[in-house]
Parts: sequence; C-alpha cells; structure tokens
Amino acid sequence: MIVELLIALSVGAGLFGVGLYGALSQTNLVMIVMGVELILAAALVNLVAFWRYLHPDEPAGQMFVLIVMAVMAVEMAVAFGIAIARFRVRGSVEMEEARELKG
Amino acid sequence: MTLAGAREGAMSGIRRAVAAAMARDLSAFVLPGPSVARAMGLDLAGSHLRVVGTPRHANVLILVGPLPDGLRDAAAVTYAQMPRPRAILTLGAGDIAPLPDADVSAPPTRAGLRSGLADLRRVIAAGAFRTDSGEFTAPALEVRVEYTCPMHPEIIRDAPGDCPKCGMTLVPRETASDGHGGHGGHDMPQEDRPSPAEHAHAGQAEDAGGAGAYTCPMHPEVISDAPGKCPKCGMFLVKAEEGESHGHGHRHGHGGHGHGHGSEAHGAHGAHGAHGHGDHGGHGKQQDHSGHDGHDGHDGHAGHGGHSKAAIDGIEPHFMSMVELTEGQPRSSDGLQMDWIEVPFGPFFPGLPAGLRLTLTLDGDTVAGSEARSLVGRAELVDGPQMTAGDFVGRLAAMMPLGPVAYRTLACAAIEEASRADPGQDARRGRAAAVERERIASHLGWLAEFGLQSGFLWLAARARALQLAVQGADIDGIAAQAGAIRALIRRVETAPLMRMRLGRIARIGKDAPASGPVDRARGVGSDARAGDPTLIALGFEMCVREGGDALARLRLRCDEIAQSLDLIAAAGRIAVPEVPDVETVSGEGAATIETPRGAARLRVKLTDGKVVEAELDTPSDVNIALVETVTAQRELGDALAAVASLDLSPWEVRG
Amino acid sequence: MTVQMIFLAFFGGAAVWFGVVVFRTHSMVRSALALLFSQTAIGAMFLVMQAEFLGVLQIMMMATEMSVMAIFMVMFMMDPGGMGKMDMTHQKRLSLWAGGIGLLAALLLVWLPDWSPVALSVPGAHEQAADLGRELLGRSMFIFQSAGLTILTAMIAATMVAIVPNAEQGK
Amino acid sequence: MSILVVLLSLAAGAYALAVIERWAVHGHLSLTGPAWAALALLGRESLLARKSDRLFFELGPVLLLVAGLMAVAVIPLAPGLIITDLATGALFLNAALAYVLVALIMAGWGPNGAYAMIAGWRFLGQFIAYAMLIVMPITAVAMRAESLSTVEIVTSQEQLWNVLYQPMGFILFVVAAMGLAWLPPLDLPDATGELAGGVEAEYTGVRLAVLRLARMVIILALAGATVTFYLGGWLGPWLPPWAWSAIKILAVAAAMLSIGRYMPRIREARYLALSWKLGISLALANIFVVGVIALVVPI
Repeated sequence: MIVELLIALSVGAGLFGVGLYGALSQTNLVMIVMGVELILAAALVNLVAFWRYLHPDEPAGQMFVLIVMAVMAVEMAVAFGIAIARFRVRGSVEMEEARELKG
Repeated sequence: MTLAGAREGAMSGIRRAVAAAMARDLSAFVLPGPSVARAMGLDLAGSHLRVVGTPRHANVLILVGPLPDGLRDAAAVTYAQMPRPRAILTLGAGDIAPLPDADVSAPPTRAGLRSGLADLRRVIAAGAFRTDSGEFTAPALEVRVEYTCPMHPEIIRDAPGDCPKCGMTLVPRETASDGHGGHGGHDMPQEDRPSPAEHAHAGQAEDAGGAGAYTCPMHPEVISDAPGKCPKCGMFLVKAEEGESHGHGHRHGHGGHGHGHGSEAHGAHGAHGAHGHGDHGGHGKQQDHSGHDGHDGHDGHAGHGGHSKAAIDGIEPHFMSMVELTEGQPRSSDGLQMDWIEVPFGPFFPGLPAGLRLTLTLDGDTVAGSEARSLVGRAELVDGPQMTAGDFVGRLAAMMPLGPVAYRTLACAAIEEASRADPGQDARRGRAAAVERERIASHLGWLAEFGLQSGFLWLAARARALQLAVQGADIDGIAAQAGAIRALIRRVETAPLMRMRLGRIARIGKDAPASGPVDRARGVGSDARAGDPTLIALGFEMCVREGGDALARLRLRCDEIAQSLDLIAAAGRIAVPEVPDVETVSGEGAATIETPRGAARLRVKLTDGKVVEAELDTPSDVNIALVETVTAQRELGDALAAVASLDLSPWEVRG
Repeated sequence: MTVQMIFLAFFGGAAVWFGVVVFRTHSMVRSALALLFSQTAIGAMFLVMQAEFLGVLQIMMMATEMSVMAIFMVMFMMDPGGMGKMDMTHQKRLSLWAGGIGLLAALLLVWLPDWSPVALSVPGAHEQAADLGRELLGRSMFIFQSAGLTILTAMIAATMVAIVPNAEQGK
Repeated sequence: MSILVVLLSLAAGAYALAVIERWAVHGHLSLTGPAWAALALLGRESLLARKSDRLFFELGPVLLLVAGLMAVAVIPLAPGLIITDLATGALFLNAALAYVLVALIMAGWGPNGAYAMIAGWRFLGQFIAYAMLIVMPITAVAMRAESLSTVEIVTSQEQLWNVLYQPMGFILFVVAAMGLAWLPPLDLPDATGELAGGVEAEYTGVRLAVLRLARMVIILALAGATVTFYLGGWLGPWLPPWAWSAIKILAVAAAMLSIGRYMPRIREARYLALSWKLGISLALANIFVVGVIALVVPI
C-alpha cells in the first residue's frame, strides 16, 4: 500500500512543479490562473492520498478536499472578475502590461 | 442512369442497400428557398422528403424556378458543400450553370414534383456509387493564393517575391472569389494555411522605437526627453527605446486575432488589419529585417525595431502587446472588446428570405454591424426597346415569384390607367379579392417562415399547409379554409413564449421610412387600400397595431389575414386580371397597389400600345434600409428574427 | 503490483502529462481542455483511491469550471486558435528553475519520510458519503458554512468587479 | 449480463426515440424511417472541414456519446437491472452529463465554422442557466431518499412518487433537462433557423450519425433520470418492472421531444434570467419544503 501512497504523492509533486512553472512563466492572467489551478490540484491529490492511506476513518480529511475545491472555484471567480474589469479598462490581461499595478 | 455527384466506389453488395436507403431517405436543400417553392404551389415538405437547413445534411439539391444570375455562384458553393452522393432536381429551372446538369428535370407543378421525385429516387438507387465520379469545379470555388506585403496591404501579387516598397518578403494569403453561400469554407483538404498571426508578427517589425527617451505606458503619444510623470494620467514615464524619431500612431497587427473562420472571415480580418497598417512614414531600417520570420534569435533591443509601441523597459523584445491589438478596435455595448468576426448569412440561409445576403459583424454573439443586400437584383422592367402589354404584365409577374398576382394586378392597373380603360366594377372586385387571397397566402407563408426560424414547428407545418390550400383556391375553397385559418390565428395569438420571443425586438420608430405591415404595426401608417373605393365598399378598414416591434408585426399580419377573409367573402368572386386590350393607345399612367409587403407603385408609358418605359417602387426597397436599425447591438437570434419580421422580398429590391 | 497501483500510476501520469500540455500547446481552447482532462484524470485517481464522492465531484466540477476557463481563454487571448504560434511566456529560465526546484523539493519530501503504517481498508462508499455528510453538518459545520459564505461573497464580489459601472453604461 | 441487457434496451430505446422524433418534427410516422436514414447517412461522404481542429472535430461526437452512455450506466431499469449501482449515482449522472458541455464546445470549435463556434459557446451560456436547476432538485430528491444511489432513490418512492411529493422540483428538473439536451424550445445550440444546424452544421456522414445517436442517448438518459428521480422508476402495478421503466422513459422522452413544437424558441438572455431569478429561488424553496416535510411527515 505504501507504493500507492508514494505514487499519488509523486503525482502531486509533479503537478505542483508543472503548475509552479506555468504560473511563473505565463504572461496572460488566464494562463496564470491555470497554473494556480494545477498547484491546487496537486494539493487535492495529496489530501486524498493522505486521507486514504493514513486516516481513512476520518471524514474530516474528505472535508478538507471539499474546502480546497471551493477555494479553486473562488480563485477562478475572483481572477476572472479582475480579468474582465482589467480588460474593460485596458484591453489587455497581459501581466507585462500591468506594470502600474506594481506599486 | 448515372448520377453526376456520385460517390467514388463500385456499386456492389452493401452499397446497393445503402443506395436504396438514400433513395428512400431524401434530404433536400431547396434553392432559392422553400418559400419560393411554396409560392409556386409546390409542397416539398409534404412530399416524403426532408427539407434541411444546411447543404451539409442534404443529398438532393432542388432548384425551383429559374435561378437568378446573382445566385449562381452561391449555388455552386452550396452544391460543393453537399456530401456525395448528391443529386440535382430542377423544377422549371432551365439553365443552371455553373452547376452540373440536372440529374432529373421536371416542370414546376405538383405532378411534375411527384414524377421528378420518383425519377430521382430511381436515379439515386441505381447510381449513387460510381468508380469514375468526377470532381466538381466552378470559378466560385477556386481558392486563390495571393501574396501580399505585411506592411503594405495594397501590394498584392500572384507570385511570391519581395515588396517593391520596403523589400520585405511577401506572405501568402488565401482569398476566395466572391459569392459564397454563407457556409464558410468548403471542403478541400489543405494543410498549410497562411496564418494571420504571422502577418501580425511580421507586421510588428514596423517602425522603430519611440521618439523621445521616455513615454507613458498608458499613453504612447506622450513622449518626453526627461523622466517624469504623464500629464494625462500621472503615471511615471518609462524609458523608451532609442530610435529614430517619427510620430507613430497606434499600429496594431490586428491579424493576431485569428479564429480564422472560413476564408471570408479571413478577408474581414485583413480588412480590419488594413487600416491598422494604413499610413506610415518612411522607415529606413526595414531592409534589415526583410525575410525574418518570427522573432526568435532577437536577443536584444538594439536594432530590433520590432514593436510599434515603444518597448517598455523590462518587457522582453519578442513580447506581443495585447494592448496594441485591442486598441483600435471599436467598443461594443458591454465595453468588452472582443474579436469581431464577419459572418455571412444567406443567400440560402434557412431563417432568412431566400436571396437575401445578410452580412453580420459579430462581437461575441452581439451584432455590431450589418449589411443587407439582395443577390437576386431586379432586372430592367422593360426588356428591349418596347414590349407588348401582355409580355410586360407576364414579365413583371414572373419577376416577383413571391407576389405574382399583386404585381400582375399592378401592371394591368397601370396600363389601364395609361390607356384610360375601365375594367368595370365587377372586375375590380374580383381583382381586389385576388390580391387579398394572395395577401392571406403571403402572410401565412411568412408565419411558416417565422415558425421555421424560431423553432415553432407546429406553426410552420400548419401555416404551410394552409398557404398551399389557399393559393389558387376559388371563393368556395377560401370559405372552406376560413375556419381553419381563423383557428390558426387564435392559436398564434395565445401561443406561450411568443411575447418573450418577439416582444420589444426590432422596434422601429415612428419617423423611419417604412412600408406595409411594418409601417402599420407602429401605430401610424398608411395603406394604399384606404383610398380604393372598391375596397371601402367591401368594408375595408385599415388595421393598425401599436408597438412597432416584431410582435406587433406578427399580430398585425394576423389581423390582416382575418380582414382579408372578410373582404373576399364580401367581394363574392375572385378573378385574376386579364391583360387589358390597349391596341395602339399612347399615354402615361400610374397605379398603386397594396401588395402583401406594402404599397407598390408602378408608372408606365405607352407608345402605340407598347410599353416603352416603366418605373416601379416596391415596399422591400424601403424596408431593406431598416435592417441596420433593427439588428444593431442585438443578440444574433434576435437580429435574425428582426430581419425576418420585416418580410423582405429580395426580388423586389433594386439590383 | 496491484491493480490499484497500475491505475493510479496511469491516471497520475495522464494528469501530469495533460498538465504539461496546458503550457505547451498553442491553441488556447486546447490548453483549457488539456487542463480539464488533467483534472478529470485526478478525479479518476480519487476514484481509484476509493474516494467515490470526491472523485465524482471533482470530475463534475472541473468539467464546468474548465469550460468556463476555455471561453475566458478565447476572450482574453490574442491568438486563441494558436495559429500564430506566439510566444506568451516570460522569465522562462527563472520559471523553469523554480518549477524544477519545487518539484525536487516536493519529491524529496515525499520520498524521505517513513509513511508507515499505511491503512489497508477504507469504509464503503455508502458509509463514506454518510460519514462525510455527518461531518459536514456536525463537527465541521462552522468551517463548511464559512466556505459557503466565502464562495457567495466571492461570487458577488467578482460580479461586482466585472459588471459595467452604472455611470458608464449610459455612454 | 445486465450490462448487455441495458445496452440492448438502450439501442432499442434510441431507435424508438428516433421514430418519435421524426414523427414530432417532420410529421410522419414511419417505423422503418430511422433505419433508412441511418443507413443513408453512413453511405455519405464524411467531410472534414477545411482548417479544422481535427482532434476536437473527431472527438466531439465521440465524447458526447461516451457522456450519454456513462449517464445511462447509473439508471436502474428494474431491480438489479443497472450497469453499476454507485453510492453516488445521482451525482455521477451529473458528472457524466457535464461532459455534454465539453463535447459541444469541442464540436463547435473543431470545424472552424462561425455557426458551429457560436453554437458551441451559446451552449456554455445555456449551461450557466440550467446547471443549478439540474443539481438543486436532485438535492431535494436525495434528501428524501437519504441516499445518492439511484436504486435507493427509486425504492424511496414506494409510498408516493416524487412527482407528487415535490412537484416543483419535477417541473424545474424537466425544464433544466430539456436545456441540457438542447431540445426545443431551448435548442439554442443547433437552432436550424438561426444557425443552420449550429454544432451539427459541419458534420456529415458517419460523424453526423454518431452525433445524432449520442443526442438520442442523452435524451434517453435524461428521460431515464426524470423517471428515476420523480416518476418512481420501475414501480407500478400489474406490469413487470422493466415494462414500467420502458413505458415511462419513452413517454417522458416523447413528451420532451414534442413539447417544443408548440412554442417558439426562448431567447437566450430570457432563459438565463428566468433560471437564475425565478428557477433558483423556487429550487431553494423546494429544498426547504422537502426538508420540512421529511422531518414532519414521514412518508
């Protein structure tokens, strides 16, 4: 059973790495959101793996997964809200062109 | 028997069964349109075949009546879009070039339709597959690859080479000949496509950096020699790239927005891009960049000159600015500028009058701009130097397949006016009733089209059946159908969702010029019948509805159907007018008749009993100008319903 | 080699591979749908790990979320069809390093500790769903309700940010 | 074994539905018509639109079919006659049908045609309208059954069918289901008069046949879901359970197919506004009422 756990956690690590690369390298807000989604998905995989292989009798583990899913949805909603507002003002959601937000 | 559009393959075994199935299951695409077929009294949908809305789903192309010249190219594209095996059935169409010869021809009558379909089934069952099936080609289908300079769109060459103005390598671009059937792109496998975004990339190698050393990231026109704040927005100016000084506008390689929907959409993009590239002054550095594709390999700012906006410090040189791309585009109603695509609808679009070409510029699914054009075009009324009265009347009636009786009556009335002849009271009543009968049929036809467009299929089927029953019916026939027609009208008035579908769309103000039911559905309006003593004696009163929207038009048409039933009953006889005997009379005369679509006015000049001059004003001429108003900033479905609510006849529109 | 192991590795590999495709394809719709398939594969992993409710939920939620993502990609990208093969990345080297280091660190954390003992059996799916329900509406009710409220707030806030201000609407 | 039986009855149901559709849409009843039509369709050329996104173009219809089949998998036709009785069956049905949206977006984007693309994105808008109205009535159904398993949902209705227990939920669910299956008057994505076939516009031959089959399967799945959730599934006197399932599913499917004939297509914005302003409020009220009844009156 330990091998399954390691496989699942490694998949989580892989998703985290890919998501981090994406979130940092993309210039478009929507693509960055995609990277963040991947990172959160990595967290999901880990949470489910921990629940399944370490504490299967504890439903709180599953509840955590629900909360992370909610966070994913919220993150997307907020990001797209900002994207629309920004696009309306500026006609662009490219990060390179959002330097004035840098302070 | 062979089928011109057979599919490649030997006719054997299971293919025989498939061919038999195809013969049984005919899916027809009708040119110019089912409405024309119905106006000619042909019941296609009731003939055990399915009338489909796109040539992709059809295996039979049915041509009804003569094919107008303006529709020939579009017909060729439509035929090319049909999957093989495909067949052509013509009903009184005559010459149909550039389409291949008809597989079956029949006269445009109900009996002709029956025998034609029977023949067609035999032909398909026998020859759906053939080992030597040929390709179909027509001039309208040729995709031409032309070469253009990304910087100078006015330079278009047939062969690759360098731009004579700037020396850049010309890039290929596909263009199709005009006259597409409105179903973007035909089906020729073609792998390497010229990408519009490559144009944009190259296009960005446009002018060198900024003028001054510092510029505002928001307002590129603000240029300063010293660091500081932008006078417009107060932002800190950023360092601009060194470069030769020339004022640059906002050029944007618009082509980057490549959905690329069909070659026409490409063309539209090209047009958008064109004004982006419009003017630009001399730029001497261009030669250095000739022929570079993409921007890989450029590792520094020096000598890059690649961005139409002054490169902002810190932005990597290959970066393509989205601000620039979206900058020059017009704003839409919701403030979000989307990629605009120009989508052609028609001339054979199922929800629009046949022969009407509607080009909508779509911003998302909102209509940002529209252009309506009749591809049918009205020819000269008088063919040659002069015509006999009989020929003239026949010609005018044949020119208007959607309202032949009304125009026949109009022509007779105008000639009588010119020759000072009087047909007599009985004839007048008969004529009036004939026009009213056509009004009922026409409005029912409109209801059928509306039902089809809006998915109200019960209405479409019922109105279609009643229209065919009314057409050409005598006074007793009309009386027999009156009950059913009135029931249909009641049903339409009370149908659920009707108000939601049509209410408050396509509203027309009281001052815009309009004709016919469109005019009378906005509270004011005029009716040529109001000045006709014959009709007043029959009890005519002008129908008027308040509202001016598509719903009011629907209801007004229903009112008029009911009223026309009354008028026909009061008239007591129906008589299509005879051509008046004018002998050798000379003179001028004009007549106005309220056709189903509105008032048409004809002025004729007779010399020695021959028609030498004629001038016609039609309601669709007036109403087609309303298309732009009723579609502006509407959702696509609403815009199409709005255009349909005008009940245009492309045959009436001046070419 | 258990069946579970094979399926887990298969869906895990698919998830990571689709994750990579997200940033490697040029067509934006493909990019969004690759992310969708990555998330669906993760949902399938949940199913393999016998978390039936979560797996089904993940598969359902992501289908809709990523479709919405796709339309935003098309709206806000210069080259949604990916025909221009435009480069829309920046600080590539930094990102690669960061991604690589993150991956290695995570892998180290995964492989170094001793995770045993590992539980062998899980409650049945019916029981799980019921337990989760009781958990949500019992002990964790407060957290759960806060999450719900947060979503509602975020929805309203995002809508408020996105709609046209009234003052501008008239123009 | 039961898988085979379900799949065979699915095929028979799809055929019966095709007969009903031809009768509802084209007005003539022909028992052999769909067979000829299918055969004719298979014999036609399968064209590939120029400049298409080949992957999506090919995958769209297949994914649609797969989504429909997955949804059918959790619909019980009789006690024991179900492909898989998942503990989360009602949720799984939703998950499977969510891919209808993905498939239509693929099919709309793939062929590189304006009509199809608009149709695909339109369906996304339509999805926003119906999505909540699919899930929320199911919540109320599951509340009564105290389970998400479709079999238990059916057995929970032994005393009283849900259509009488929660009529509001039934209406909302049927309307949403018609939106999901893009049936008239909610057929915005393939409106013939507006988009010349929409997502179907560029498909020909075999691909079109798959697309149409998938649509039939989806309609059957939704009719099956309606029957399972609200009309007591296989429950009924005199006849054997499978017969009741078949009769109810076909009747519901026929009703959903033909109701759109009698009214014009609804406008997209109106559908969205109605679903969110009216539909969701009613669905919440429905959940509340069902909760109260479940606690107070044990039926």
